[in-house]
Amino acid sequence: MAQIFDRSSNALARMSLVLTGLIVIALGVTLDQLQRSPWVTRQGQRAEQPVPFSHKHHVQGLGLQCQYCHTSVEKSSYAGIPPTKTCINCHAQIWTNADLLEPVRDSWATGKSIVWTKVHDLPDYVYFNHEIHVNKGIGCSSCHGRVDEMPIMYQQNTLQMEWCLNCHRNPGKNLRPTSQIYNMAWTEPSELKPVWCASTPDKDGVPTAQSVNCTMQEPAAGGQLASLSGAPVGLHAQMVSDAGGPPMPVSAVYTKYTSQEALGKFLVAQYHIRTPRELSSCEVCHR
Amino acid sequence: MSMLPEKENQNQMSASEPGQRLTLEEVRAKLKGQTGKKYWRSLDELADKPEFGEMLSREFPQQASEWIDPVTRRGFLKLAGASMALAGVVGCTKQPDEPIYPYIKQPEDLVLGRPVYFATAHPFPMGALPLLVKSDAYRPIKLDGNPEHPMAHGSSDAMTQGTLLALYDPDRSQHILYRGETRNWPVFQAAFRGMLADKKASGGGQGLYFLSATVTSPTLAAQWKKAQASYPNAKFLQYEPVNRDSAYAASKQAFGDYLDAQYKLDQANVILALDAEFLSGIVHPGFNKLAGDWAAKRKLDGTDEMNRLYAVESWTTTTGLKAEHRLALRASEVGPFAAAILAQLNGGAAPAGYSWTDEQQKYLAALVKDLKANAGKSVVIPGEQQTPEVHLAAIAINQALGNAGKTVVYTETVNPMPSIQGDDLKTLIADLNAGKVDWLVIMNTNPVYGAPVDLDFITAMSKAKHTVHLGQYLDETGNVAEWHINGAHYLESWSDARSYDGTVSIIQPMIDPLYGGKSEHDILQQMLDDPDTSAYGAVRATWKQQLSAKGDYEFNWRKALHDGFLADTAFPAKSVAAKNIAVNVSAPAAADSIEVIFRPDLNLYDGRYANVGWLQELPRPVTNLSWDNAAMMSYGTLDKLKVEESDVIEISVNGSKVLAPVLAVPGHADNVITLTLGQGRRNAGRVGSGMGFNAYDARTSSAPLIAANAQVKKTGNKFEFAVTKSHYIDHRAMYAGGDGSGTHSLEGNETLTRGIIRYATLDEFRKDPDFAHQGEGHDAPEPDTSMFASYRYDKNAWGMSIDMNSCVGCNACIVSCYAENNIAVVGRHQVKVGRNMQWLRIDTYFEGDLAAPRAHFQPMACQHCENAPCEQVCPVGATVHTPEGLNTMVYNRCVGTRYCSNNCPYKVRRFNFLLYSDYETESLKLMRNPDVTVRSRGVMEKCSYCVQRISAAKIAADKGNRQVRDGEIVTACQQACPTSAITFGNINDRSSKVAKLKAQTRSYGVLEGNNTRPRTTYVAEVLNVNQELAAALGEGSPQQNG
Amino acid sequence: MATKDVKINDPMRDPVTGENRVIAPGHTLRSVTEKISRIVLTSHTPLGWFGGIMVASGVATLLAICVTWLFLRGVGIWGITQPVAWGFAIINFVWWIGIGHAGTLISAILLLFKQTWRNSINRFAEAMTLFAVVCAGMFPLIHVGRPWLGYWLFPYPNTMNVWPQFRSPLLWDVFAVSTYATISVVFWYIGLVPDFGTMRDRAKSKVGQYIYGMVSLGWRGSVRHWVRYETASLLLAGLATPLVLSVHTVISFDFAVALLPGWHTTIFPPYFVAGAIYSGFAMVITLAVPIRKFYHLEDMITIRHIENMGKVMLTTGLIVAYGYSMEVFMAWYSASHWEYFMMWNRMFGPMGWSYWVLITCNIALPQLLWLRAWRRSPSLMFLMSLIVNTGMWFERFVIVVTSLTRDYLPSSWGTYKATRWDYGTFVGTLGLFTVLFFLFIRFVPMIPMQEIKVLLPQSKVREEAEPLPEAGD
Amino acid sequence: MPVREGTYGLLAEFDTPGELVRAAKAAYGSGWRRLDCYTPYPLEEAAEAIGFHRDEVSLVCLLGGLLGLAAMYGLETWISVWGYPLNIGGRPYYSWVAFMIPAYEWTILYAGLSAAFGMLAMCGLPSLYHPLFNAPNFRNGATNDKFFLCLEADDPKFVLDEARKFLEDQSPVSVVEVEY
Repeated sequence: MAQIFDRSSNALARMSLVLTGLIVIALGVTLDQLQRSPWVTRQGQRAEQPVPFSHKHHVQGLGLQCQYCHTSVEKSSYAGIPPTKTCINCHAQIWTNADLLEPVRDSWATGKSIVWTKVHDLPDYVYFNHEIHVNKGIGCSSCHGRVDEMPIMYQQNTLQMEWCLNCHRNPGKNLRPTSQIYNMAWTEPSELKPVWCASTPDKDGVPTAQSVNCTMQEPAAGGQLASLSGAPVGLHAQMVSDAGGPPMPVSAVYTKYTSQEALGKFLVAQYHIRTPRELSSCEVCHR
Repeated sequence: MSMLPEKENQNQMSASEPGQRLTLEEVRAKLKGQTGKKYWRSLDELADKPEFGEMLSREFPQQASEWIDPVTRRGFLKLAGASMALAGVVGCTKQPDEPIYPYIKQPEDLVLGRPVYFATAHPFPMGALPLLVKSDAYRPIKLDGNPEHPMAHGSSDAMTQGTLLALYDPDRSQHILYRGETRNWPVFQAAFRGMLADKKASGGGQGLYFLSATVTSPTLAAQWKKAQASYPNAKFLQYEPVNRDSAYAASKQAFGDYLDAQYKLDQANVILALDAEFLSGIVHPGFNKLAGDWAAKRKLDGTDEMNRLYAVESWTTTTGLKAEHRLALRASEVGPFAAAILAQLNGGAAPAGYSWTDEQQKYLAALVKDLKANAGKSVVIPGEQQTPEVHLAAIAINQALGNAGKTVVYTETVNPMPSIQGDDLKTLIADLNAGKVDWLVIMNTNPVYGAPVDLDFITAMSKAKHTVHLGQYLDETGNVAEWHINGAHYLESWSDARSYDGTVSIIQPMIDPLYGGKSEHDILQQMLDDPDTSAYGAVRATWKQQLSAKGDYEFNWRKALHDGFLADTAFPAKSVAAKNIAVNVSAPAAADSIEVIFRPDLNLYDGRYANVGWLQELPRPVTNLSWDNAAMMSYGTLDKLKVEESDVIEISVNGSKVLAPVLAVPGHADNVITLTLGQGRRNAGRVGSGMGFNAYDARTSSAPLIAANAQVKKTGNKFEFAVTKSHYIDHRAMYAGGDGSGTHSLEGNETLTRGIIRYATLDEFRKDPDFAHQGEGHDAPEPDTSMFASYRYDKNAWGMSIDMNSCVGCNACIVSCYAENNIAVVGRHQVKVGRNMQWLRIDTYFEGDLAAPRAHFQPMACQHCENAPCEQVCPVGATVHTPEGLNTMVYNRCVGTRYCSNNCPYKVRRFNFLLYSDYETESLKLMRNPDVTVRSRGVMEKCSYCVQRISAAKIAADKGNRQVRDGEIVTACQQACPTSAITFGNINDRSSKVAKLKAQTRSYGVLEGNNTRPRTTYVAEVLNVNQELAAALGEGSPQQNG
Repeated sequence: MATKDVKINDPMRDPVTGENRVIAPGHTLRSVTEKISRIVLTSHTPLGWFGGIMVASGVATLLAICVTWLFLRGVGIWGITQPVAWGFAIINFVWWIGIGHAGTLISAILLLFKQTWRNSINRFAEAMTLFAVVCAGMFPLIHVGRPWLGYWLFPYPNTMNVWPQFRSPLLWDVFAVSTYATISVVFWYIGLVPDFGTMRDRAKSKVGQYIYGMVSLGWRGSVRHWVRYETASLLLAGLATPLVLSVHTVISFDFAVALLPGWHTTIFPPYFVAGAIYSGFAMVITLAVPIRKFYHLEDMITIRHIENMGKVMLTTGLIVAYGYSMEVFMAWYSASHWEYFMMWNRMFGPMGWSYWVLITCNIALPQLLWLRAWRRSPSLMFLMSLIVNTGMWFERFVIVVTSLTRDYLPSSWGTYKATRWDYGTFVGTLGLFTVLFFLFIRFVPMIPMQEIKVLLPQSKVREEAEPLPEAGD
Repeated sequence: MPVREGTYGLLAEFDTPGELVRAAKAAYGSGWRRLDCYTPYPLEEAAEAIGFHRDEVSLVCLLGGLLGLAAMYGLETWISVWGYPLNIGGRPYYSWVAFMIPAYEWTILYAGLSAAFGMLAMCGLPSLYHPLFNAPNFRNGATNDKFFLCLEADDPKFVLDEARKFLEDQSPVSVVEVEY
């Protein structure tokens, strides 16, 4: 009757107990991290595309408007992928022989679609609607990132449910004036970069965007429409003309906002953004 | 064929194919060495062979039905393939890359993601149904009635809804075939035109015969008229097994011309239906308008007057069951009964040889009295499947009462070329047998399947030198024809049609023909001088004159397309007086002889929709029979024939035999067996082939409607029906809660005891408008009867109100829900074990003696209880309440414990026990509503109040900075309902329709005693009972009964 | 008290009190060690064991086949349907869990009540608990529509930001059953540690020494350890007692918290617990009778054990009978139509036969246990145990299935027909249970040696003058 | 840690529990504090004899239970009230009645695990290697039918010969010296 185990076994046994505990914890942490990792979310992955289309070149370089290609972003759940025709509009004249554009010419000639790979791909049971987001002050870059700085398109955010909820639970922190929707360079207001906004009492049936006017340059005393940052861009302009509503009265009173919190609060009220509880209700996204 | 039990089936098969038996070893050998996807594909191919099914029933007798069942088998095979693919990735699934296929040139008016609506019409032999089609990226995804149209007011019906699935049916014929080999259209054109040139040159078309379905298209009639000029001797005949021969024959006799009767139920206080199913679907011409008008006078909205319906009928229909007073009579006695009414009105002699029971006499007396009292404000409607005598009697009674011109007017027929189709067919067969037919062109009809057996159409057809078949399926006729032209669906082609009131609708295609199908216009155009003119051109040509007369043609044409109909094209009433209205009644049949009546199936009609899974699976009204058909009879006849339900019997009529399983139907006339047509197809497609038995096998040309002296023999076999509702007889003694009679329905008795159905007579309602809340357990607990404070729904609060007075149980809502919500078809076997997936069902309860019951129809879907019992028990929170009070089901969160279903007192939840949704068939993908998730295996689902429509409306409202308007959100069921029985809206908005309905005293919640606080409530039924008749018959009032 | 047929010189009977002994006289500390450890440490495995485990494995393979097919195709292969959305799986779950309860009762509650007769049966009763919980725990997992998402029932931080729903009795089940399984394993293992020490010291083979050495954690019998050990055992027993009561209470909540007539009953918790113990003791007898015969353990698992278990069964059976009669009484007394109809349907509806099977097996036949002769006959008790377990299975069948077939809305009444896969899965779990049990009796001392030793007179510290008392009180 | 060398203690073997307890009492009475008894089954008297009266397992168990209770109840409350408040069939967010049940289960779970693992930890288990196992007769008897008293070398009173003498006075079966 002698010892069965070596002296070292005590230490080994205790260590392995501790290790087991640690491994379990580590596994949990790993899985937790893994489910949020780009490996799962595909953040930052540049998918193989038939044509290495550069948003950077077209947006930043050439100054194309988002809507030039994504035409239905304001009126449909689906923003729209441009038909070959949109490419050919210009590329019938320029870069007509570029090898890179062979698939485009091919598509135009044969009538077969250019088969892109979807970059922002939500699961089929998620119903995202572009229309309501852009109409209520969520800018393109809030979700898609600085597309104008992406030579090849990739997914900036996780697009996971917690990411969506992050904003649905506190929409104010991402709201911007609808005139700035397409502004890729929009940053939240600060002391250095304040935003001035004026509002008129809103009317039933008149889109909320029309009762708010914001500018990033200090308006003249008393508020002059003329002093706004040139012609209102994009959505805002279109909506005004669409509805034929009255322009902002000359005597509008502008308030200065120097923080996103304050601006968000103002816009949430003005745009009648639904309450977080309503926005985080399941049927908002799943049907 | 496979109506027979498995054993029988097996014998037949092996008998027909000796030496073809497949053994399990052979199957293994064939599959050997094949792995993965290939393995399953091979299995799939094998599975399509008949021997495979035979092998299975031999090797696995008990499970065979499940394997052979096409839907289940498909599910199994696809699932097996999918699970192989999934094997490695379960747990941490990453989505596969999804490709985008953008347009080359995007159409200008297309906004992807936004549906577009187009008007068109569903051409139907009983009159077209005008439609508004929801189209997503030019794929029609939902059909609904055209709300602007005077006939339908936006409502539709079950079969019309089902035609959407027919469009995308993968089993549709996809090619032109010549003796079974693929050809293209020009080849056919060359052959056909060559023949035409010959015929034109010699004999003026002698030997050229067209056999068409009932013509509803004015353009087709115009085309034929033009063709006739060049081919005076060519013949154009029409035959459909379900036709209007009786009505036409009667009107010809009475008025000397073929006329359609238009009934104005908005003017009628007393209605008598003589075997007329005018509330049961478009099998009755003008259904939507008739049902709508009938229901409008029963809303008790600001009035306490309502109409009264009497029904005399032989089998049990929803129309009869909605009647205040229903009398079950043998079909052959309905005519004499009508003659007796006429006799009492005119003072003429009652039909000889008929004696009426005491009860029938009382009914007759009261009915005549009521009709007389409402002369000019009453109407008698004869059934389409009744004899010409009944129609003639109806014409005469209406005339005698002075109803003609008031509640009934006669107009030109919807069919521009009316004919007695039975005679047409006989002419054709005679000519065929005489060898006179060179070319027989059969268009959109299937006589090989549906012609009377005694005429032996298939033999006669073989005597034609050349046969052409145009049809959407390679059906029984297409299979034997020399040429088969794959037909276009009405959503794929240009045409036109008239609704029953005569209003013209242009049928415009919603989608390019999926398989390049052709229409009857394309065939007839070959005979004209401009044979290359398209159907579009032909239709435009037809209406050019009429539309130009009212101004700019192009503008009017576009307007007609936009509106969906040509305004003011309804037929004007003809001022005609019936002349020859002597009703000749045949001698009565032996009192206890059995007669067989043939009725079109309410889902499949004459069999044309047999491959539409939605319609096959849709439980028939009254019987709740799904997938099959049955020999339907009364409980009395059951006893008399000494058979039991599910027994397979052999019915012999006039020397023809058919095997059919027996189903007892409450209220069915004694000594009558009803057989519904449309089942027992051999070449319907994967869904419809082999389902049920073919009732045409017993239908002869001499007795297409009522066949007397049938012989019935028990075969000893059994057949299990797929019935979606239990039906037990209450054998409980009085002290055990029963009624002691042993003739009542257990479900019916319990339903009334439990306050699920509450109703009163009109008199009782007048005395006590709050009757629905009287009695034990009939009042809801106070809102705060809880330990915990209630939730406050202070913004929108969605709710629904269902008018029990209006619901006629026609099932339109259910099929509409199928289409809107991507509901899966599960197959016969799954329905049989109780796994049908309909989110909405119509509960039918029979009250009183099952020989002569009263029935109640209750549409039942998720009640969206505020205190939902289902939500509380879900362990993962997959079903939750939204701030607007929807009980929302999050499919992607569901793990499938099914606890919610167990805890749902209404049992309205549906579970994907297997993979029911078809993820494989490409054409079905086009049909799906993109706004609704397709549910996979293991997930619970249920009515969502069409949450996708609510969300769309809210987004539109938010965008426009306004509130959602009342009526802006219409649920799919509400939209389809012909009687506006369903109302949806915001109950917090006092002025909304639904809030007003809920404020009515008659409004009650089902099982509200549980404090579930359902958001769907019901408006209790009120029956305008003829008190005198009720007293005479000793019928108790509901308060006494309940 | 002694009756006529009792021979006063029966060695299994205490000559003074006439009570049956817990263990036969004549055992010493060493003989106990020898007898129990020999079963495990022998190199000569009985052929019967091999035969038994082969058969059991075959049956367990059926389970594997059924579960594989289930995962491939979905729960639709079972007979569940609308409205009977729960079927065999839940019945089996409740049945197995119920069986498990006797083990905990014997090891924990009887320990607290100082019922020393439990000592010889508690080890394998507890093993039975574990294996029953294994069989039971499998069902909630496999019965869900999407078993691969079963982890959603646990609260863990996830990218969806969604959590389990704590108002659901099913979630309570998750915590109750997982706690029960964990605590049972721990309790069982802690009980085994000293015995593993003995095995380590008795094992001849190096491998045996090594393995038992590891699992005994180096137990050396220090009295300090023993004191802590006893405290921990008592604490675990004290915890397991409310736990075992709560587990079946929580499982009864699956039904009692629901709205369904026939489920919605406040009497369920006590009667479920009693029923669980009832079936559990029956299963202990089912296992004990053949084992004591096969391994000649009649002197450790004595007639007194069998008889005591018979008494427990009789008592719990009467409690259960009271439960059934209260259901009937309340159906009448409540004047609730739902209750009344439910009861009528249970007795005379289409599924009525199952109710009468249950009454026969659970109430009528077990009255035979009043007979002392019956209780003292191992083979008759074995028969009774099978009857009771059949009855208890049908009790769950009646509750789950019959109630669901006809509930509130008559339109959606339905029926239920189990498929071959249902039967296969159920029989398969019996196989799995048996396999585990065979492994247990082969590799683990099935009777706790240290607890038996305590019962021996030699184990007591005596004053010199005191005479040696007889063993076994 | 350096490997310990030398004598671990002196081990006396007894045949009956009575002899052991007597010896242990004597040893304790004569001032031995670092000593231990080894028995094949729990022998309370021996523990009493060497002055081991109470242990802290109960306290650990209580603390564990409280932790479990707080953890689960807190988790439930946080999830339902703050984490993702959802309207579940009209039930309040803070449904304390329902929350009690998982909290109760976790109380037991944590308490049980704490008791079991706490006990093992306090006993210093696992200790697969132990000097006592070096004694030739220890493993044969301690887990079977023999009773041991060990006077440990750590005791300040420990002088090998005196200790041996002391033990031999207690009429053991044998006395052996146990090496580390």
